[in-house]
Amino acid sequence: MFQNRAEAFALALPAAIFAAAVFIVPVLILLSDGFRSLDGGWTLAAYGEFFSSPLNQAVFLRTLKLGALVTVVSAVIGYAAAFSIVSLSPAAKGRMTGLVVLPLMISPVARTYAWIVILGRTGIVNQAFQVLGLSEAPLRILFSETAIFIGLLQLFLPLMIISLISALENMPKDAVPAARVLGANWFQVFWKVILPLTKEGLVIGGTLVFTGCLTAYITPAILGGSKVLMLETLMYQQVAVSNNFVAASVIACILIVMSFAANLLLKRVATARNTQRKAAR
Amino acid sequence: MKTLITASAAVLLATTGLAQAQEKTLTISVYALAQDEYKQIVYDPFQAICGCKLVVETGNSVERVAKMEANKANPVIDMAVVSMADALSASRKDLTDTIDTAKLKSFNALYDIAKDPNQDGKSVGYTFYANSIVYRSDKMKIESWADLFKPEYVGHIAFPNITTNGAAPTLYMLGQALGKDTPDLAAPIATIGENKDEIVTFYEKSSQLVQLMKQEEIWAAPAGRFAWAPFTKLGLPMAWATPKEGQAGGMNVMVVTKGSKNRDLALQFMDFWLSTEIQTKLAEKLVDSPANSEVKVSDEIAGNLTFGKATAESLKFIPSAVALDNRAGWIKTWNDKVGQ
Amino acid sequence: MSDQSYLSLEKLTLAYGDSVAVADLDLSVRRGELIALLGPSGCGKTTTMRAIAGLLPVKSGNVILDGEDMTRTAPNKRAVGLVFQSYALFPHLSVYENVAFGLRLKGMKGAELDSKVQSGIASVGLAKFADRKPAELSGGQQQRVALARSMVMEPKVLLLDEPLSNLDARLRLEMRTELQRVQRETGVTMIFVTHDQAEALSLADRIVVMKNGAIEQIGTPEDIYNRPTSSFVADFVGFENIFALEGGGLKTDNGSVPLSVAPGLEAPSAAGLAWRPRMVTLGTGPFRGTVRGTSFAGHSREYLLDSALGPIKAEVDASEPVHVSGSDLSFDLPVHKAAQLSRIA
Amino acid sequence: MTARSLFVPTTLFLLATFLIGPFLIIVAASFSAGETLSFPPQGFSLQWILKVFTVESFRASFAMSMFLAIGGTAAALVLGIPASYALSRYRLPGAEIIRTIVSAPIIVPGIIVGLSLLRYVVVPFGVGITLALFLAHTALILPYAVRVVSASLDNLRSDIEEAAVLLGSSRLGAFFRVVMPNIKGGILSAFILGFVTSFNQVPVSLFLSGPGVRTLPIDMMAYMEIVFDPSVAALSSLLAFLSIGIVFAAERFLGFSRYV
Repeated sequence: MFQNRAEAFALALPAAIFAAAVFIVPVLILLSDGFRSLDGGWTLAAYGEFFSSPLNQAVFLRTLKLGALVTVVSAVIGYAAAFSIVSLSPAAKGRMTGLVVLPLMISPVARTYAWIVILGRTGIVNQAFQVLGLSEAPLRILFSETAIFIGLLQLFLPLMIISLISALENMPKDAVPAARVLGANWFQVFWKVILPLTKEGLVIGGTLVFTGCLTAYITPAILGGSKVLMLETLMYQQVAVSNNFVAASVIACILIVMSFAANLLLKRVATARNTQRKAAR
Repeated sequence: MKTLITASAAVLLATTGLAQAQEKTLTISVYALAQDEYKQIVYDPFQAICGCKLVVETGNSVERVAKMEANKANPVIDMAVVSMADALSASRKDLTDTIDTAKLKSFNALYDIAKDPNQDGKSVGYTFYANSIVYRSDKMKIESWADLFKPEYVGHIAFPNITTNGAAPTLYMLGQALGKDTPDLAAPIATIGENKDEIVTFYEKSSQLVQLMKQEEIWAAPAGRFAWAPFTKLGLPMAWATPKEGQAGGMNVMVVTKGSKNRDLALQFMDFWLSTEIQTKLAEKLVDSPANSEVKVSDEIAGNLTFGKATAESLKFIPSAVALDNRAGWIKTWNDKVGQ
Repeated sequence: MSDQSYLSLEKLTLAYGDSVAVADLDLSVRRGELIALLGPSGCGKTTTMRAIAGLLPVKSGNVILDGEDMTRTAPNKRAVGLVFQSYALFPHLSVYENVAFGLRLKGMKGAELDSKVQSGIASVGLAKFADRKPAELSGGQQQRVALARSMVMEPKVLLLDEPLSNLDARLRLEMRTELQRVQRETGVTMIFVTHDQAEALSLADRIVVMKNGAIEQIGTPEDIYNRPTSSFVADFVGFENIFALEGGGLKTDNGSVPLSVAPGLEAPSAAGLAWRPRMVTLGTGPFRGTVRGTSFAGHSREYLLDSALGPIKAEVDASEPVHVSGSDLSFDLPVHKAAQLSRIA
Repeated sequence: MTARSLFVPTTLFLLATFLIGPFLIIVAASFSAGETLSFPPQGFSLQWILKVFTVESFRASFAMSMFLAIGGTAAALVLGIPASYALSRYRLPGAEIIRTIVSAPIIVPGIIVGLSLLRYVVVPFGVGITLALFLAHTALILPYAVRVVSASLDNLRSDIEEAAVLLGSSRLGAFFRVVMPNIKGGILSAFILGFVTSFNQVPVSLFLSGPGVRTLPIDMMAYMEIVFDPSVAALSSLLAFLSIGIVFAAERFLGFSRYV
């Protein structure tokens, strides 16, 4: 019954054509702009120019650094959180999962906005630090990489936790007890059993978090401002303020390449561990 | 499912229906400041007079000019208010038209500097303002632009980002204070660069400053006088500095988009806005300092504005051409010294 | 049209994309017959069944049902019922609505619909469960719903895909009886697909053994069980000792071994011979073998022998003397008991 | 033993604080009697909640965002359901390519989507901003629609459609009679996910704003930059409760989280 290819294409093509027309084609044209020279030929000059600016270098490295940092930290917290949640009774687990998903439903504008109040010099964090005697004068956290880091982490941690929860739940129930019986300590259990068995969830979560950091605009815009630019805010500035569409195209290309590269890299890491284990057998 | 589609169709109809209800529409592009007051004093009365619909786009000056350029072939905006320098930039890009000042009844009442700020006949000033420093008088004392960079203050200031209208005048005055006022602004930008880690932020819109001030994130920031009023409502001891180097001038001007289909309506609107009556009302609400010399206000109001002929003449304006020709260089220097 | 070929498949060729699954298949089914399509997975039996239902387009050849060429007829116009292996009940509908589904589409309603549905449900003994959803039923109950759902449509042919494979042993017996009862009472022509020879032997009027997209043998259960005509069928029904004949002897890896034909009997002219383990005589005979392994199976004992013929499986009554592993003994493969194979794979 | 038994509650408490804390602060701030956004709130009042409804631009941009979220999601489903069906039921040559094309908008930063649409669709073809926003939001929701609907189609046996056809239903009839009722939970989940994604979307809409045409989050960001009273907090809380309410109801009645 499901043999007819013409039928299948008729069903699938409208969506594909739509996505291609309003999305892929315009984006490809935009990307190609970055490779055009004035006389219409192809050139990498715009890329050379882009990376020759110390500002752009700094922004590029910062974006990479924050993206990687948020991904790693969210993985660490994500495992702790996912373990804890999976260990709960089904009802509590449902409620806790709901609580993790909840922030995803709230406007990122509102969520980021809250950090201004929390991280400010007179905000809760500084008040607490002073009450606890951790710092004498209020610390300046807003408009720093730290602020962006915190904002991004809060924004994307739920994606990691959700991915890890489903990975942990799909793990064979006997794997951990079996490893314990064989004499592995908790660290070894994590490293040798849980990590390999949940790596797919980790890869999915990691990709979501990292690409999320690359695509987030609001958080760096509000918490970093023009003092701490990231690629996405820099791109906005290039377009909105400088009208420099070539630079915007270069940034767009870098962002897309980074997010695809992250995806591939994480997949590669996952399969590499897999083949290692297979070879060891 | 079905109801959702119906509902969205209804919303779609409602939005398009709204647009079709009145055929004459004037689309203007303005700063986002004080829109409630503008609506009450300028937009609503004008809509009543012209029987047309006013559509308002807001944003900062540079961004809106960038957008006008993007839509050059098919202009959306009929009339815009932008900074002096941006007006020249727009005129150089052939985005604006010569203004028929004969249709502006109050034109002759304008201060001279507002009549044709860029000497190209394509803009008319509607407000000018002093650029100085707003600060917490209980925390500091500002007598010179250079005081901002005192070690005990610098961790508590916000500075306008290079992309804003406020940056150049501020840097220019800072250059004067440093005794190095070359048009490339190299010395003041270098000073900012040395202090970039200390400075709280580089703001994009002066309206952001109020929140930062309220939260004690900052104690001082260079700002335009138009932004002053909200600070007075914070309940904090706030002061407007009168640095010994003087205050830089800034002016916002009106332009008409080239190819606008509603040019007469745009001129009618500009005439209305520039009239003594409207300029007086805007001044009384501390929205804009009047460019119309016939406006009379109380001393208290005047004290909160950039008011009067003497003030107008004392302000140090950076010529638009200088600003435009150097802008790329400033941004490059800034990015190299401050941005990274 | 004749009752001899109520349903006939003529030179039927079926393919998934470019890979041919069934080639040039011919089959005639009589009205009211119960046919089993038997074969290992991938032999084309399910494919053939789906083509009869119209779920798979026919590449070439014809499907003729009740005198009408159905080859290009859409599946919803064929009057062919199918009970899926997984039952394919509609999860969102109650038992009642599942059974009523097809009747409603026919435009039946009111009391007529209700009585038809009720009797359909009752006939499979599920009257009490009419309001339940499929998920609330056991596997056996689900299957009976699927059967009722197809049967109320009064199909010309009822197809069943592995009808017993998802059931446990007890339910299997119950269902087997149920199917036979339905067939007896309604006289519907039934074709069922199975990979289990016991199932086919116990249920079917005729068995069609399939292999690699072609029919290997058609026959009654007795034919298939006792007289397999090919080494494939022989193996399938438990003839575990299979030999090709070569120059009047059994072909082995080390050349031909002459057969001992009992006096008065003709030497076989077939392509090969096959014996069930039961048919092998131990203790006497012309061949010698070494016991390699033995296992006790209650009423009998099985032996695996190494011999010049290759490995031989034998089964004797448990009451016979025991031969321990490693012991040497003589055995016989009686030719008169052997199945005569016309094809050796 | 003690260390381990403390681990779970401590982790969960810290997690909840980190994830939900900021939201609670926003909620608290919306009921503040003070003039600016601050915490702890100064007094209690409903003035900011009430003010939200009087800000005209919020009403217009709310209507716009509603239209985009509902219309865009509906359009994405109209395109996405057949595509998901084709991808999950047929062995389609190039299925992976189609899947990649359809889900690409999720990987590419929204700001790029908005900019390319502005530059190469809106400006050259004179497409209105509203239509451009509608197209952009539809493209953006499409990956979610395809993902969620595919997942529920994959969980549904395909032979029930064959069963329906053999019982006399047409192909299309089988889809509506036995497929749709069984994936309606998935479709509703996709709808909610799409709605929330679209409604909260900023980067795509960033460049796609015109005079009088603005989505609510963009309007909120603009308003926030000008006015620092707690009305944005109030609006955020209202919207959050709206989303949470919808999600809660969906979870309650349909088990929404199974599909996300």
